[in-house]
Amino acid sequence: MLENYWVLILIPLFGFAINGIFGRRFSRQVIAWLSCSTVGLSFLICLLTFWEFIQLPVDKRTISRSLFTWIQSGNLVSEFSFLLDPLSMVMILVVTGVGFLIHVYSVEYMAGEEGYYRYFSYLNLFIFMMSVLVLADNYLLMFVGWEGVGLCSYLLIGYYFEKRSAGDAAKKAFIVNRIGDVGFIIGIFLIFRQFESLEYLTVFRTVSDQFPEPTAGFGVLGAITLLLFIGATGKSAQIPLYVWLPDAMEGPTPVSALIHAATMVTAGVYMIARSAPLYTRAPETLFIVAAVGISTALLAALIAMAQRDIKKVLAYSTISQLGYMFLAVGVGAFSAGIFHLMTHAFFKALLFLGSGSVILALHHEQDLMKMGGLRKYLRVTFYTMWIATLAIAGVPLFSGFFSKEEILWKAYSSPLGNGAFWFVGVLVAGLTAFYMFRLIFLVFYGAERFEEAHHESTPHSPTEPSSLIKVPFMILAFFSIVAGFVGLPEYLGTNRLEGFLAPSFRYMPEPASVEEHGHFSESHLALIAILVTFFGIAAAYQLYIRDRQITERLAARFSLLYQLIWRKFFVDEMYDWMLVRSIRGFSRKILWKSIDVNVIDGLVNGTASLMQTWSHALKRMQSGYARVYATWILGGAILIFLYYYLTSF
Amino acid sequence: MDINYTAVLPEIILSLFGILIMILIPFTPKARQSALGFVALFGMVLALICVTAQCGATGLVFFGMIFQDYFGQFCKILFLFASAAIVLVSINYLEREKLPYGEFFSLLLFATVGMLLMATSADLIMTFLGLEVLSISTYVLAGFKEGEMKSTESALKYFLLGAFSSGFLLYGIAFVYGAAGSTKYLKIAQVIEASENYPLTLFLGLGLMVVGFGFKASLAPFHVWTPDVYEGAPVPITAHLAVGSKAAAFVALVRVLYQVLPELSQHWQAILWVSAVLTMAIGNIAALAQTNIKRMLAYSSIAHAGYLLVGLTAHNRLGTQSILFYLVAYALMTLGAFAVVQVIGREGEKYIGIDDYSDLGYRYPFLSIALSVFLISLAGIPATGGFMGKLFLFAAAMQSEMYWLVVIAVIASAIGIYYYLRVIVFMYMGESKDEGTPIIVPTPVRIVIAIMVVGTFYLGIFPGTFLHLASKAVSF
Amino acid sequence: MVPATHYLALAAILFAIGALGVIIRRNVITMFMCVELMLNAVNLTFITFSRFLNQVDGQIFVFFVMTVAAAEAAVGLALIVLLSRRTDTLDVDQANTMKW
Amino acid sequence: MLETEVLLTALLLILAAGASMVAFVPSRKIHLLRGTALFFTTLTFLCSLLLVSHFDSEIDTMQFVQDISWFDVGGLHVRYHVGIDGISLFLVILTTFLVPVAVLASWSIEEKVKSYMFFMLLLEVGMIGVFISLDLILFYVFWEVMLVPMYFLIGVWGGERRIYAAVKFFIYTMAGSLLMLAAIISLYFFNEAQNFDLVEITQKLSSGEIVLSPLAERLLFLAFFLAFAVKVPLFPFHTWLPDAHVEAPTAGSVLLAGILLKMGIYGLLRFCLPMFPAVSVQLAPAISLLAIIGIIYGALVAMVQPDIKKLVAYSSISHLGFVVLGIFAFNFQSIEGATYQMLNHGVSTGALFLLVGMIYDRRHTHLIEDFGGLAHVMPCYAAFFMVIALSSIGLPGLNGFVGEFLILQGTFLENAGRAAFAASGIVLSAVYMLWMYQRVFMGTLQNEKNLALPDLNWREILILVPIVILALWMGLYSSTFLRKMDTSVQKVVDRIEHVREPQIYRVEYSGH
Repeated sequence: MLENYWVLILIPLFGFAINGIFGRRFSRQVIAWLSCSTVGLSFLICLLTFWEFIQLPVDKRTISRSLFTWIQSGNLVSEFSFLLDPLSMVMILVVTGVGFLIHVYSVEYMAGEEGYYRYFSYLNLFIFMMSVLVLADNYLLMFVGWEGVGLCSYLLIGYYFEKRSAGDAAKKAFIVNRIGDVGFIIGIFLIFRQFESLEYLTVFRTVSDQFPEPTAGFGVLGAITLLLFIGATGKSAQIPLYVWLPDAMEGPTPVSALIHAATMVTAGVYMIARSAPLYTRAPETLFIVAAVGISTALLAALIAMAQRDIKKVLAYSTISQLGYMFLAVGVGAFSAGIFHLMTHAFFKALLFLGSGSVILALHHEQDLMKMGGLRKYLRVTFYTMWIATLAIAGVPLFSGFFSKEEILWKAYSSPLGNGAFWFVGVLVAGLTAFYMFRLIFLVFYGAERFEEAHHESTPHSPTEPSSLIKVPFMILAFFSIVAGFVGLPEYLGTNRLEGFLAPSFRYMPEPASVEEHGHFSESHLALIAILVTFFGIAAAYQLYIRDRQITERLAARFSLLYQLIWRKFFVDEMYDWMLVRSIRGFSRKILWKSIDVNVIDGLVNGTASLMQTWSHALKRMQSGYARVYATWILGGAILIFLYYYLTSF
Repeated sequence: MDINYTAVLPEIILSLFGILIMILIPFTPKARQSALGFVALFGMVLALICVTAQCGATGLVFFGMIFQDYFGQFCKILFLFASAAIVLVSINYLEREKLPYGEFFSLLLFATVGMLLMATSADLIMTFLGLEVLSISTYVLAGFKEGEMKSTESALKYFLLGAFSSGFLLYGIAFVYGAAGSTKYLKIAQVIEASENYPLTLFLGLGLMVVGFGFKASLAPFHVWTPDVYEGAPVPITAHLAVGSKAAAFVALVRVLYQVLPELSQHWQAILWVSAVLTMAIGNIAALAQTNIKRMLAYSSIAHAGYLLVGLTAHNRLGTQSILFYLVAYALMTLGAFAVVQVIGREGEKYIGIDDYSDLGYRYPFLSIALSVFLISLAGIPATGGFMGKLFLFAAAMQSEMYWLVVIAVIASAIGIYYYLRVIVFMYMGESKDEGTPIIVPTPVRIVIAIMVVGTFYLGIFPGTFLHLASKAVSF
Repeated sequence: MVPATHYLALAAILFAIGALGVIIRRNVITMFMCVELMLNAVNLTFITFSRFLNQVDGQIFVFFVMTVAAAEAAVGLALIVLLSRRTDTLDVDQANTMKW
Repeated sequence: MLETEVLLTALLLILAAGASMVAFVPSRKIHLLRGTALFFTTLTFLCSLLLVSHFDSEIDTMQFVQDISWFDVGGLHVRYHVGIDGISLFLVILTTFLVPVAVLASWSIEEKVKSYMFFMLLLEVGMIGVFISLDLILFYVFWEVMLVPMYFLIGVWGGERRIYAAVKFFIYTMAGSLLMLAAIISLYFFNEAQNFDLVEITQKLSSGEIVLSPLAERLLFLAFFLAFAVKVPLFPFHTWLPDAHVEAPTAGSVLLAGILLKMGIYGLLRFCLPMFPAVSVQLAPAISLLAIIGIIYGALVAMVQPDIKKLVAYSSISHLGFVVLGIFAFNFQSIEGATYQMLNHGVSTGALFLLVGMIYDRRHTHLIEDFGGLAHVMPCYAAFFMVIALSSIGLPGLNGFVGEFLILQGTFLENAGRAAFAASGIVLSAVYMLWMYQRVFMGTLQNEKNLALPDLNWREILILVPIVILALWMGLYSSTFLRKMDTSVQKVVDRIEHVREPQIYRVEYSGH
């Protein structure tokens, strides 16, 4: 399998093509089988590859495989070729694994929808594009996957295209992503200009020759890395380009789970980890990355606290968690970032799937205030979501705990980190625990508020989905618990993941003399974080189980603050007003109606009408009187006479 | 320097046929009068044969009054050909408009004689006589529809202004005579070449002659009569004025300027340069606003005189050559266009507004396609003779390094495209209109139009043949 | 002996009078007469040159001019008759249906 | 063994034969007329494929050359000199490919089919002629000849304001190109051998046998440039394009966008750059500025258009801005990318117009507000539209990306700022395209007239499938095309480098 691992990429493409072209004629079963089996097969190949991969000696764990030359122009070459190394191995496992589970989940979840074939072909295409993204061995091919997943995201967000909001959200997602992509592509240009290659290994080798040590000041590497990071902020929904992700929840819930939580949105983190040899040489950019990451984490967590839509809460939570990942890579802890990426994939996917079955059970009700008391009806969902919430909140021994602690510790201890990062990180951990438990409490505990809204349309009580849909829950829940053990902190054991990923971060600069700064040990800091987390949980319990009135009083008391958070700091409105409306208005009123129609075309038509005017003037000269004509002739003769008379002297 | 009648045989034949037709008029039954047209045609064919037979002969004949050379022969063939086409077009026209045949054809023959004389004359007297023979015949022809005010007005204006400008020409000739002591082309040229500085009278003579010829060739500012006269005259005569009379004037001008006064070239180039610019500008711009197709074509013919003038101003071999080539192309497309206009005009020339051409495209495909071809050629779009002609004219000017003149010419022809296209717009893209009387296309006209279409394309695609002939003709 | 310039000047004046006459007068016949005057001025010029150059060419030319003028007169008068028949006047400005 | 040098002429002859066949078919036999036109255009396409297979990508001179005297009199030597190189090869193929497609898309033309098909064939003659002519006069002849059928196609079969559009199109382009004619003639007199041979003149200009004064060179360049800029169309010479596109019938728009606009670019590549490299370099900043303005301006104006066709038309202005930018970056990648992007634009914008035409046939409108929710009734159509729209906005994996990327990469190497500004076009293109897509296809069906629209029929699918395949092929395996261009592009680049070296030196010198 190791030789031909690339077939795993193509199989979903095949599924996409067949379903996409002929799907309309197929029965739902055929579509579902075809789609799931292709991704399943991919996952199987992936597992086999992984099995063979880990048996290789560590220094052989970089396998590149070229299929054909994609673009070649002069010295610019971009092969259609793939690179399997520990980093991409982890990513592809997550992508195909979670992808497969979500395919299976979708079979049932989407059963009632029109355009079943459309959904599954898009999903297959997504798996293909995501595989290309993570397995590409050069920046340009990564960009293919990068934009490709953006496309799939667009298509899937707009899946319910008859809804205007879905169309808007899809478009917004694509365009905001494209803004980031411009940064990315300019970064690629710069990479090529600097290194004359786009292939990762060549670029890294060159960069380690050119810059053996981290550069001081903001040089070309700073520019490259910053541009790439702009791309990452788009795809991974960071400030300032995060605005598309909450809206992206218009898509079907499994899509949110797969694309907007587990895989695609983490592409930015992956890209930065992939480019670690560049980033580690540009400390200024890394600081920006970390700062943007932690600010995003905080902002999104704050917003998440007040959201009423279950999926929006999860969306902001995703943004916040992505912020953590950027914090990790920003302080140079690339494997910590990837670690969190992986655990997050499991528990966030699980949370979304759980919310999906809640939504389904309540007939597409997403308002948290119209839920409650569901634990009786949705047992499996209830337990698995509890697990996932514990994981995301960072309760010890759940996967999220290990990955988050790793990040917080690195944020504090790394040469690039500092106490402030750690402090905000811990604060966000508390907020996370709060809003996640708020969600759990509002959904599963308390009074059943859904009947009021649905008593006519839902004669019978909410029900769990069938067994097929439960399988992914179980599996994801299992991993949400255990995935953390691959990366135990030092005080508990060894970080296997870090060791496994190490070959991917080979071309790092020589680390400056390792000086541990700070005065606290990892375990102490972890303890503080755990306390903060529990405080968050307790606060949620207090507010949403014990005494619901407090929330309202608080909201009334701090209404300004509450409004600010509830309206998401007015960022969307600001963007809309500053960019969308003004540009549209400018284009219509000034560029089109004034400049194009009046000025430029006016000049053209003006010339024409000027000619007509002259023509009429000349026509008038043709008065029809023979005597006037004779005057013309005489005048001409006199002019000629004058000319000769004057020139002859 | 003997009389050598054979050299002037074509002129003699034409004159005799003209007289013959006059004699025949009373003896021909009313219904058969159209046969006179074929008599005229026969005369022209005979003359054409004579000219062809003489091709290659060179020298001065008829007491040194007439040149025998390629240039003259080329022009003669062109004129005879154009006149023959007009005869063919006229036969049915005269029948339709109920006009007398005999007088028309004999006058046309006399006019042709005048044109031939202008093309070959070697003496200013002969040139003047040729011009007058041509003019007096066409004055009458222009007013041939005596029942119509427009025709009369046209003739009267043409006559008054023609005579007026003849006066200038004649005065010019007188001054040249006074300055050079002779009216013979070669003699004058010799005198000028020998003299060191030129008397003012010579320049005055040159200038006044330009006025005279410029009037006939409708060069600005002596073009003013053109639209009115063209509009009023019967269509075949308009065609004759636009093609024959203008070509003859140009040919005579070429001879006078290139053969008699080449030494003064820098003195006349300046005038012609200005006149060319004015002519092209006025012709093209004024045509934009026209609604009558005859009048529009009149302005168009002014514009084309401007292009010809560009070649004339260049004063080089290529220029002469391209003038000849362009005259051929211009004759083809203009005659063709007027032939179509004549047919579409129907009885009494009622349908000569451009909007009368609405939607003709699909009802009369032959006429419309033909007219489109002529208009496209007039506009100077490639693959037609009009383009090639313009190309050569502009090339000639470029060779004489008159870049700005070429640029102006180019801009002028860009403006010109609009009014030619407008007719096509009406024909193919306009709203359908009241159909009016059905159009009948008589066979002779059909033949003429077909020949013109083929010729226009031939010149555009294989310009080599005529260019070759023209290049031979340049060697005076 | 009177110098040539005198004759020429006289001719020029006559020519100018003729030309201005064509422009100023509205009566067709007067206009036509003015044209004739112009031609005669030219004739005078020819004869002057002929005389001072001691040649006959110019004088011959004059005969041709006179002939042509006669022919023109014939055609011209016929046209004038046509005009007067149509408009009942000899005012040339009446012949103004075609313009612009 | 096939006599390859007659191939190019054979293409023209086949079409001429087709045109005369059409002329002789009675005008009421509509199907026969369509069939004849389709047959001959397809035949031409198949023959043109021979060009690809016989093309030798190693040779840097013209291939399939045929050089006969056309007329040679009185000092005027004009030759029938045709041939192609790597740059024109695919433009010819694109032409022969798009015309049958356009013919097939013209089934909805019910009136005056005969003259329509005749003009189509004539148009193709003109278009191929432009790309293969190596004699300046021959080039000019084809260049203008092609205007006539296009003029009729727009004027007779076009929309409501067709006459205005047709006349504007004709006069605008003609006015631009007449100055080129003047320039061509004067070049002729600069050439000692006194002929119009492009290859020879270019060669002599570069070897210094023909020396132009700086002023003359600049004026000649501008004369050529103006003609091409109008055709491209480069901002601010673009206003004829939206009108012409909106009013033209589907096939007319397809060919206008697909081929005619490419002629301007082709002219820049074939004439301006090799003949006047020094002026090209001097004026490159200004021209690039216009190109960038065009990119952004075209996209912004496209965004607010209420009419799909107009939107696509303005998007063309934006896209071609990229191409011009690439050409005037004088870099191997940028020029090769520009050449490639010409093909891409031909395919994707051509296809967009086809798609708009298909909906126009059904609804007789192309106003965006008349639609909405079309994906419900026409899913197949919506899918094709999506693919083509994505190809147009340069999604990687489809054709548009490769060209755009190479152009921007090359431009970046030349001048990073230009590339950065131009790259904003990438975002804007997504904005206008997706916004339009949303308004047309997404949402609910609101207009009653759209309720029962039939989805694509087989003929339409047959038109679109090859295009989509081509878009994928060009996007995924560009080597098929790029390798054939390499040598020719290198030649152009070398020509520029030749005059640029001293300049670079000077810049460095002044920097010290």
